[in-house]
Formats: sequence, structure tokens, C-alpha cells
Amino acid sequence: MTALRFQILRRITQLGVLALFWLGANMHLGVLTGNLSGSRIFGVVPMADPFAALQIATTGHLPGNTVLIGSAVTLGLWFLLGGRSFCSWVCPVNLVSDAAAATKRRFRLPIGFAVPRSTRNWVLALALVLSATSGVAAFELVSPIGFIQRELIFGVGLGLLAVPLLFLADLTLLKRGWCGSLCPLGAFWSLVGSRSPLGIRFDDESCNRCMDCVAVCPEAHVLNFNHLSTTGFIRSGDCTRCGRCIEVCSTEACSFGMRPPPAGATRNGDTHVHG
Amino acid sequence: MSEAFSRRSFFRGGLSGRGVAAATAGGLGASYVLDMAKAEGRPTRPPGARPEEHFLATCTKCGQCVEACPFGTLKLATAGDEVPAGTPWFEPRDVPCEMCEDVPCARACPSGSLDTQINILDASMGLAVMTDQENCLAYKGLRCEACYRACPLLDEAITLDMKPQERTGRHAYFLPIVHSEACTGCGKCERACVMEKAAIQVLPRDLALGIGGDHYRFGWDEEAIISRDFVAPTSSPQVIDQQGVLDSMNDLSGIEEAP
Amino acid sequence: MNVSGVLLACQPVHMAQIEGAVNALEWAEVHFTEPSGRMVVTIEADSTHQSMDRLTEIKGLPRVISAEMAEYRLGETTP
Amino acid sequence: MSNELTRRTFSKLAVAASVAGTMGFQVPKQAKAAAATSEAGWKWDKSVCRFCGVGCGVMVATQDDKIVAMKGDPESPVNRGLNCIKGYFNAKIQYGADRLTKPLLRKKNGKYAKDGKFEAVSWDEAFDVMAGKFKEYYNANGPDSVAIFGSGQYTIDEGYAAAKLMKAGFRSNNIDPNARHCMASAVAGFIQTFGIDEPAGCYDDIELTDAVVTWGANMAECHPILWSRVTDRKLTHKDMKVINLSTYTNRCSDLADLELIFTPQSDLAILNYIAREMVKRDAIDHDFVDKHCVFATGFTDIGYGLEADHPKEQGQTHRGKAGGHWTITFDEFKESLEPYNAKYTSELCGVPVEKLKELADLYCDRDKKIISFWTMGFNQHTRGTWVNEQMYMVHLLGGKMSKPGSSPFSLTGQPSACGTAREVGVFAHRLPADMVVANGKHRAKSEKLWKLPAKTLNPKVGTHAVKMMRQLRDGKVKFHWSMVTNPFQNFANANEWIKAARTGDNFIVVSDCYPTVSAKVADLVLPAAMIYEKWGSYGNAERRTQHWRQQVKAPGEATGDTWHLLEFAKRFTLAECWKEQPLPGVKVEGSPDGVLPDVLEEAKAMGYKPDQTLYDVLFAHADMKKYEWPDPIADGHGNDIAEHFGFFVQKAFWEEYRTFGIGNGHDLADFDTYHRVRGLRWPVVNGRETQWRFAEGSDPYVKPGEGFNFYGKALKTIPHGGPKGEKTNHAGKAKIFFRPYAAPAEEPDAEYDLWLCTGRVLEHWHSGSMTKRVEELNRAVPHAVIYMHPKDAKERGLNRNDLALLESRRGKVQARIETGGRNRVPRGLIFVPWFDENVLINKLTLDATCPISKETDYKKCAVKISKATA
Repeated sequence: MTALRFQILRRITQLGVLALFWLGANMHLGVLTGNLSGSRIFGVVPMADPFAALQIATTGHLPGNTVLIGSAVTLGLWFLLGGRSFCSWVCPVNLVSDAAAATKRRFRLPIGFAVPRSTRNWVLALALVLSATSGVAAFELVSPIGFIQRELIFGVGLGLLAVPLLFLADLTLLKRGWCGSLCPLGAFWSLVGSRSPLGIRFDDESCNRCMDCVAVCPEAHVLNFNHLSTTGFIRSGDCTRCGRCIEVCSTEACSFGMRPPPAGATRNGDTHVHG
Repeated sequence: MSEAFSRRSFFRGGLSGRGVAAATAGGLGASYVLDMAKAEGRPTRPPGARPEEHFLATCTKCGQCVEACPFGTLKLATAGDEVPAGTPWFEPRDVPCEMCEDVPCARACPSGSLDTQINILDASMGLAVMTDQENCLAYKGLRCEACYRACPLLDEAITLDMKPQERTGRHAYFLPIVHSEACTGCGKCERACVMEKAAIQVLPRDLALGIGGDHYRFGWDEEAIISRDFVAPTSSPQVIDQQGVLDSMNDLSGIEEAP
Repeated sequence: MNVSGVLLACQPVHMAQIEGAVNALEWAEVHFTEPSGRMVVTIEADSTHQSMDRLTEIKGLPRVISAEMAEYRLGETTP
Repeated sequence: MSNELTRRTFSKLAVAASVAGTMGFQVPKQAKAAAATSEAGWKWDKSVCRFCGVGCGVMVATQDDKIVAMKGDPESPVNRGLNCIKGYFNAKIQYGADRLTKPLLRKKNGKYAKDGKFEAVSWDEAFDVMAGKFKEYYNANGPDSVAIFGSGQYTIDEGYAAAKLMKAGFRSNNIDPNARHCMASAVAGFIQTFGIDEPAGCYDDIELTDAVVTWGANMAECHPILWSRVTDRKLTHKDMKVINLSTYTNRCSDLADLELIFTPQSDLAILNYIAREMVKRDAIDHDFVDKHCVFATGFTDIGYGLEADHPKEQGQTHRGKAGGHWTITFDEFKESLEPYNAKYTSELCGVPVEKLKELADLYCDRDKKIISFWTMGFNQHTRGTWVNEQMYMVHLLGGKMSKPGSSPFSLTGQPSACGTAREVGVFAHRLPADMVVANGKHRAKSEKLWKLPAKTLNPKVGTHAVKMMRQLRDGKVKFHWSMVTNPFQNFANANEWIKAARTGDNFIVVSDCYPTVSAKVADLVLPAAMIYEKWGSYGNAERRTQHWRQQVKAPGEATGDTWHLLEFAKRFTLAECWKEQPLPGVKVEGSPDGVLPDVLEEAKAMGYKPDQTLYDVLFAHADMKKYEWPDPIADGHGNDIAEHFGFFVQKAFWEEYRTFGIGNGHDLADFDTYHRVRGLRWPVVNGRETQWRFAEGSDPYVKPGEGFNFYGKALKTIPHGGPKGEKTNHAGKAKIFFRPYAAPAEEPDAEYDLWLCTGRVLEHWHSGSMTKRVEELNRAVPHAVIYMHPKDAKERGLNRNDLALLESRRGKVQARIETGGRNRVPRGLIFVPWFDENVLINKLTLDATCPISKETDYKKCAVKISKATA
């Protein structure tokens, strides 16, 4: 198995989903129609962005039935798959932030300022408040994820400027600024993923504490060995299930696995939602 | 550019502490979002679109209506359009709505922003208006009326008013007249107009239509339905400003010569 | 070169300012003014599209109430 | 630079002053003067609209050899400054981005090859190859193997040059115009009824009439400015009636008091019903009929103009004598009408009896002045000649003829269908001024006027348009040159002819200004100048001849069609053409059968030399060259053709051409006169035009006391009682024909279950080669659609806007369905416009013709429709 197997798989799913949407929009291939905000699989099974639906609901308007059903489908799916696995396996912005991070590593650029992770929770809260006060799903109006994926699928426009802007911001100023600290959608999926059954198992016995995983992890705080040694499982919703830790671990201490039953007393630090 | 702007404000907030971050980001973000929500442009929406406010609130920008449109009429607004980004709209002068009987765009909408049950004849994407009668060729007496003949609901949404032409003494005017009750705002007329800039244009209905006083009915038109019932102002003593009346009666300034 | 004639309207008090602003544009010229606040402006352009863009620009000048195309003449139509 | 600056300043001032004037500004005197000076930089000149047969006047402004503006001519009596939108865009038609500017020849390895690709070539190479191929076929197969397909959009001088080159030069009558598809039936109707071509009335009738009835004429779209006049009359005269008869609801119905939508072909029965009612109610103008008319009828088993082996043609014993007719008595006439009672007619045409009665009431009203307008609905008809004659039957019976406000009026489609195709005689059977090749006296007169040796002209009627295509397919016509028209888009059953042109042993030349379907099908394409790039003249539907000057130069190497013809003529000597020629089927007195005699000896006696070219003898002889260029009438305008040939070609041709008509009922004024007036309606005698022909006081050919005189000379001596009866001359009289109903050539059946009718839309002209190049018109109507009844669509699982596959026995096309819009068709019929080369509807149409006029019926064939599979 190649050392980059999950990275390759992730790129395939990220680009594959975009490609299927693009084919749907431009070639009338009916596998996936719509975009990440709302779609149909084979013209039948609806999917919708539950965070968008939540914002719509706070505007005081009930989202359409299809959006409600689609949101439930999506919510269920990502709950099972780990919440923020959306971020690393589907979201196109991940390509941008990964690229920025890789560039930084390659050229040994300064890591940049770390914005508090909790900011994204505030942004999430703000998005809901603004939706309620403005009557418009607020984050959806400005979401760079929305701009990038929409315009990749439906035709290139000015919205794709989000790509270089996000890249440059991450490259020069911030440490995984958007995905790590600001994105309210990430915050939303983080909440969903904190109880998700699928995650990373950690085998304390095999671990030699070489810290390779911490070096590559985009959300390094989830690799708290103190906790992991007792729980044997990454319990934080912040984990994007990207599988980088598994790939780099020379002792095979990390692996994908199902959440074990809560391991007794200590649950401190399992989640970092309010951290 | 917009998201860069918002991100900068978030960022500054982040650097200088949680409270300031929240405040600054909140303030700037809020003003920006509210600005966007007002929708500077007056876009022509797909058939079945709910009133703009409802539409904007519920549209998830998924683009399924755009994909369903067989004529490439609909597009999603991008940054820089005078339309909230990501929402579907069309420009009739470029590609008008072909008024498909099965309204595939509306049927595809998952969000309730478009009425999936809409009958295309009941659609009101806008209202065609003769915006420029001075330059319209038909109003000059030329035989044009391209808008009239392009209308899918010809003789209902657009009719011709024929009038003798006094200048030549032997020809007639054929003047296109739009009827708001039948016009769906599809924009085929605007597209067909042979002027360099169309003399007939689709406008949002609320912008195009006037509203008459609700106190008056047309005597010959008993059937006319006026949506609002006239409510006479109550003339009970409570609402009459008795003191104001007295003050006014006692104010002779401007009537009486100054002493 | 296409020439279009535009009828521009503004408040009488702003006439001098707007006249200056229009004449400052390389491709536009004020020809006649009326005390009531109307003036006739010509726009030169290479194409119809450009004429329309330039008309939009004039419409966007501060304090212009309206500016409408009244006449449009083709110049050299063949390439 | 200063020049450029001045021009800019002037043009801006002109625009500004114009706006200021319109908007009521107080323009300072200096500015007015400056603006006037700048307008002086423009040259305004009168011309005519390029499009339909109405013949609207336009004014063209030019500067620096470019058209800078255009307006309706306020002085034109036809349109008084108005235009339709096609007219509005006249200035733009010649500026399409794909104008042809160089001759294009199919070549392979540097040489002409039928299967080669188009390459730009020099004019010399183009003519070398063209003349080479012409001589190859002409020398081997004689004059029958070459053909020119001309046009009702030729200028008069172009048509004249083409006809003279073919008939006098190449001694072939294989020249026919697209007007064959347009109003040949009207011509046959005129000739058989009156003995002379073209309408008796004029447009002024509209302002004088009490009623207008449109029969198969969508005037609202196809004659927009005339319809504007009809509308004005209706609006300003409350009692005026308008009735629209058609096979589908068109825009004329907007104005009409009564609309009759009848089953295709049943117009024949409706007209007989009206005549029967007139007889029954004694609504006949007995005095008029007794003095000026005779009754007549003719053969009925005349076929459908299809090819001889077609099942429909079997047993049609008088196919070859379709035009044969004889006089009958009034009683016989009356008896023939008897079956056409209201009930029978109503069943046949599907129109309720009450509506038929209302229509008959109008024609039976002695006090009502009526104009009946018709065009392609009548003319493009397998009984086109009959139905034209029936219209005259109704008008003649009521005496509603040649009187102010009363007129049976045959509208023309093309701008010079009358002026060029008909009057010049650009037909396989005609010579100028209504003369025919089959008549020895006519040939002799023409030979005299053209200064040809006796027996030069070929007496055998040439191939008419449809036959020309059939013979191209059969390998009999081998050289085919079409000019100012687009035959491979506009002929019915197009697939067959396109295939013949591309695969046969033949050479196809197309003179055109844009890459049309025909140009693409050709072997050689000659780039042509357009209307305002040359001097010319057109004759409109009311006999009004209008001339114009050249306004601008044509782009690149494009030249006028007259130039093409004259340069081609330079490549042939008398010895090559006036020798003895094989011509199967011809009989010339003094020569063996099947041979055109050698006339070179007599030519030498007349002073010609065998090595002189056709150009020298036909076009550039001394009488022509005395019209010098420059000429003061040009008033500063150029004339590329005159400059090239060294004399005033158009004026010389005009002056020679008009000698044919003088004293012949076809009198035209001299060239210069037409440049001083807004057209004149012929006959023009002593400088006076004629509004109502055949009527005393208006027509100079009618003597005082006669009242009316139908003085046309053709077909006046006919038998009585039957084809073999005793012949009598009915000089001065018009014929009232009885013509029966006859079934159409193809009708919907179980498989092909719909009628197909084709036609035009206001926004586009003919095959769209010009109007599709005007961005605004193209945007207004970008595609041809299938107009269909919503229930018919539903039954076939089709929705509005669906892409449908339309098929006939001959071909198929795809187009979108329209169940609403401008044309509302009844159930069982669809309408498809033919302007769109991407919806080549003539692949489906049937090449059945009126057996008398040989005009194709584009209005009736059977098709089926289904959803197109993407």
C-alpha cells in the first residue's frame, strides 16, 4: 500500500464528486445533479446542506420538503462517516488549504498566526443570528465554499477569486486559517462528528511517540496522547478523518475504526467543541 | 472579493482577542450581509419564484433549476452580478424563458423557492413594459411589432392597438399593448425587439405596476377586483387632534399684519 | 466611429458641474443646454456595445437624473 | 488628420442638432447652420426597398462610399416615409461579415474538380473554367443542355441582359426565374382571362374601397406597408369590411370582421359557390358582362405537374394541353355552377354555411366596391391558374373590375417579379412585353428590335423552373447558372436536386452575395454586388417602375450580375453560337426537324463578323454605346459597371428594352424621367401614368365611348363549345371561366397524417440570406418553428418547444414545436416558414405544380411528425 493511499483516495473523491456534478450540469449525466448545497442522486435521492437548511430555518422560512429530507439524508450520512470527513473528503476548499499547507512545508515557510479554533463557533453563531435578522441565509451569501464549487460546476466567474485569496491567506498569514479556525460549516460538521461512530483508533502499545502524525495532522490538537492512551480513539469532532496519521505512522498505531463504547471514567477532552 | 473582505474582518477580530473579533466581525459581516440581501439588481427570476424576500431566504443556490432548463436561459449569479451571488436568474435580452409547459426548472427546485406546481401560464417572472414609446418603431408608424409576434401569448399578453396615421393620411399605426394579467414576463418580446436597446423590457412586476387609490372604483367595471378594501379613516374624536385644531385657528401669523 | 445623441436631465443648479464632468470625458461632448436642466450630449464609440457602456457611465455621473439615447448613427460599418 | 477631425465634429454636431430639434431645444442659429453643413456632407438619394413586391421608396444617405443612414421616402406615394422592419434594416443587409468578395471554384490539385474544395480564384480563371464547361456541354448537346435560373429580384437591366444573352446569344429558351414559384399562376390567369399580364387596378383602390377580402394572402406579415393602408381604411371608415380567407389563422384576422379557415384546395369550391349565389340572386352586372365578357371553360383532366410516371398522372389525358380552353354559353356556365350549393361547399371546405353566406352577401352587393387580394395561397396551387381565373370570374360577373375601389388584385412576392421577370420576359416561354417564343410574329419582331438575323430565336419553349431541376437530375441540363436566388433552398423536393447538383455530370454556377445553401452546392460561385452597389430598377405589384442610382461600391471583387453576364458573353463568338444547332423537338420552317438553322450567313449579310463576340453584337453595339458615361443624370453617383464597359450600360439597356412595349400596351417612360419621379405605373403614354387599366378615362388604350376594353391580344381566338369547335376572335373581351373543384395532388393519409403549409414571416425575406445577416432581425426570429395545433401536439406526445422530427415521403427535418404564437393552425395542418436554412423545409415539400402555369404548390403536402430523439 502506498504511503499516500488516503490522500489519493481523498483527491479522487473530492474531484470525483465535482466531476460528477460538472457532468450533470454540462453533459446531462444524471448521476449527481445540483451542487453541494443541494442535489439529487440519479435524479431521485435528495441531498442538501443541513447547515444551509438551518440558516434558512432561522430566517423564519421553512425550507422546502425536499431540502428537509435531503438535509436529513446528508446529516445521517456524514454522522455515520464522521462529520468533518466532509471537509477532507468532499469540500473543494480542502484542496486549497492542503496545497497551502504543503507549500509551506515544502519551502519551510513560517507557520503563521494561529486564529483561535473557537472562532468558527462564533462565526457559526453569528451566521445564524445574521440569518435571523437579515432574513437571508447569511453564510450562504458569502461562503467561499459555495462560490468555488458552484463556479467550478456551473461556469467560471469572479467567485473563483476565493481560491487564490484563501491560498494566499493560508500561505502568508494564517495557520490553516479558513478550515481550521473560521469556517462555520466546519464547525457545524465538527458538532455532528463529535458523536460519530467512525473515527481513528489509536493503539497506545504500538505507538513510539515519533510525533510524525502530529506533524502532518491539520487539526493536531486532536492527537492528545494523554487522552488517546486511555480512550484508544480520537473522540474530537474536529478530526477530519483524513487518514494522514495512518499514512505516516511507521508502527501502524493509527487505523480507521468504529468508536468503542465509552471507556469508563474520563471523558475530558474527548471533544473540543467549546475548547 | 466579497468573501475576502469578510474574511479580513474576521481575521482582525481573531488576532485581537475573542471579544473584539466577535464585535468587529459581527458588525462588518452583518452590514455586508444585509447589504447583499437587499439585492441591488432587480433580477428576472425563474417561473414560479416566490416573492423576492421569500425566494432569497429559501434558495439554497443548488443550481438544479439551471440544470433543468433545456434552453440555457437560467444562470446562477456570480460575484460581480447585481444579483445576490449563487441565486438563479436570467436576462431576457440574451436568452428569454421559452415557457416550457412542464416547467422543468420549477419542478426541480428542492427548496420551495420555486413553486414546483406552477402552471407556466400563471408564472410572473416580471412584466413586459413598453419602456420607450418615443423610439419604438411601431409608435413611429413603421410596421415592426416584432415583440407582438414573438409573444407566446400573443393577443393575450400583447395586443395591437390600431390607429390611423394622420401624417401620411393613408397608413395605420400598429401599437403593441401589454396586458399584465396575461404577461408572464418570459421576455421573448424584449429579446425580439429590433432596436439596439430594447424599447420593451421585462421589469419586476412591483416596479412596473402602479397602484391606484383604494377609495375609487370604475363605474363601468363592476367586476374589477381591487385587492385592498378601502378603510375610511376613523373620524372619532379620539383621533382628531383637538388642541391642534384650536392652535391652528388661533394662529393668525401670516394673515394678520404684524403690529 | 459611431455617434449617438443623448438627452441628459439634471437639476438646473448642477448643470455647470455636470457639463464640466461630461466634457472631461474624452469621448463625450455637450452641445446644447437648456436652463431647465436638459442638455444634448454626443457619445463617440467604436461599437454599439461601447456606446451603451459609455451611456451607462454618463448615467452614473453624480447628480445626473437621467440620460437616454435619442439618436444613433452608424459610422463606418464595414471592417 | 484635420479632415478626420472635421468629419467627426460635423457628424457629432449633426446628431446633436437632430436630437435637439426632436426634443424641442432652442438651437442657436450658428449651430443650425453648422449642422446643416454637416448634413451636406451626406448625400441623400432616393431608392427602393430591397424586399417584397409592395415597392416602398427609401432614401439612402452615403458618405465616403459608405451607407451612413437610411429613411423611408416621405415623398413615395406607396409608403410616405414608412417602412416595415425589413425595410428599416435595408442599410445593414450588405454589411454581413461573410460577404462573398472573390470568385470561388471547387479545385483539387490546382485544377477544377467536381469533388474539390472551394478556393478563391481570379475572375479570369473563374470565367475560363465556366466558359470551358459551358462550351463542353453546349457543343456536345446543343442549347437544351444549358440553363439560367433567374429571379424576380434581378434588376430590370440584369433580367434583360440574361434573357437576351440566353435567347438571342445562346439561342436557348432554358431561362426561367424564381418568379415561376411566385406568381406564374397569376400570369397564366391574366393571360387567359385578359390576354395581357398584370393587375388592372392599383394601390389607390385601397383608399377608395368598401371591402377588402384576402384570399391566401398573409398581407399583415408579407405586405406589411400595404396592410397598414388597408388597416387605415378600415379604422377611418366604420362600414368598411375586411374578410380573411386562409387555411390557418394569420395576423390578417386581427383586423378582419370575418375569418374563414378552409380546408386546403377548397378555395376552388368557395369561389364557385359565390358565383352560383351571384347568378341565383341576380347580382350580375349584365350590362358589363354582355358588353365586355365571354364565358369559357377548359380541360379538367390536366394532371398535377408531377413527373409522367407518377401514379397521380395516369389517365390524365390532357396533361400536355392543360391550357386548352373554349367559350361556352351563359346557361352552360350556370349549369356547371349548380353543384356548388352552400351545403356541398360547406362540407368540402369545412366553413359553416352562415360564414359562406356572409362572404357571398358581400360579393353580391351591387353597391359595394371590393378589392380581393391574393398571393401565394392562390398561386402556389396545383390549380393556381384556375383559382386566379375564378377570382376574375367573381369580379367580372359583378362588374367590380377596373373601377376605382374595385379590383381583383394579384399581389406579388418579389420586388421586381412584375418589373423584371414578367415584363422583361425572363421565362422559358416569353419574350419582352408579353410576347412569347412560340409565336413566329413575336419572334420576328424581337429579332428586328434586337437586330438579329431572322430565325435566330429558338421557337421551342424552354425548360420551366421545375423541369430545369428534373432535367438536371436526368442529365439533360448540364450547365446551371442561378443568379439573385437560392434554388437549392427554395425548390420543393430539395434533396433530389441537391444530390443531382453534387453528384451529376454537370456544372453549377451561383452568382450570390452570401454563402447560401445554393452557393455551397455549386461548383463555381461568383460574388455579386447588392442593390445599392449598382444602378437598377424594379417594378412593383401595381405596375410602378422605380429606378435608383449606385450609392456605394461593392466590397472586394464583387460585381453586379449584369457585369457577370456581359463578361461571360465576351467569351463566345457568333460562329460558336449562331451555327446550326441540334435541338430535338424543334420545327423551324425551312430547316430539317430537330435543328436550329445556321444564321451566320445572314448575320454576315447584316454586317456582323463570325468572330465578333456575343458581347459586341448583343450588348455593346453602336446604338448601345451612344449612351455615354458619365451622364449628368448620375448627379455625382458612381457606376462601376458603366466605368468598366465604357458606356452607360443600364441606360442603353433600358432604352432598347422599352422599344418592345411602346404602342403595345406596355409603354414605359425614358430612363431619365424615372430619376426625377417616385416611380410611374405603366402604360406611361405622353408622360402620363395609368391607374386603372382597361378603363376609359384612365387607360390611354381605351377609346372614348368604349367604357372598358380588355385589349390584351393573347389567346383571344378560341373555339366555341369544345376543343374542336369553331374558332372566333373575342378581341377586347375578358373571359369568365368556369373551373371545377379538383382534389389536391397529395392529401394526408393514415401514415402521413398532417397537411404541411409553408410561407414567410415578416422579419425575414425569402431564404433568409440577407435578413439572417442582420443581427437584430435574426435575434427577433432566430429559427423556423413548426406551428401546430395544441391538441394535435398533445395527441402525439409533443409539447411546445419540443424538438420534433418532421417527415414526408421525400425527406425530413427537425424543428421545435410552437402551439401558440403568430400563426394559429387548425387541427390537421402545420405551418413551417422556409427562411431558415437549418430547417430546410423544402426537403419535404412536393414538386407538384399547376399544369398550366408550372408553379409549384408549396402549400399542400402530407407529413408526419414525432418527437425527435436527441
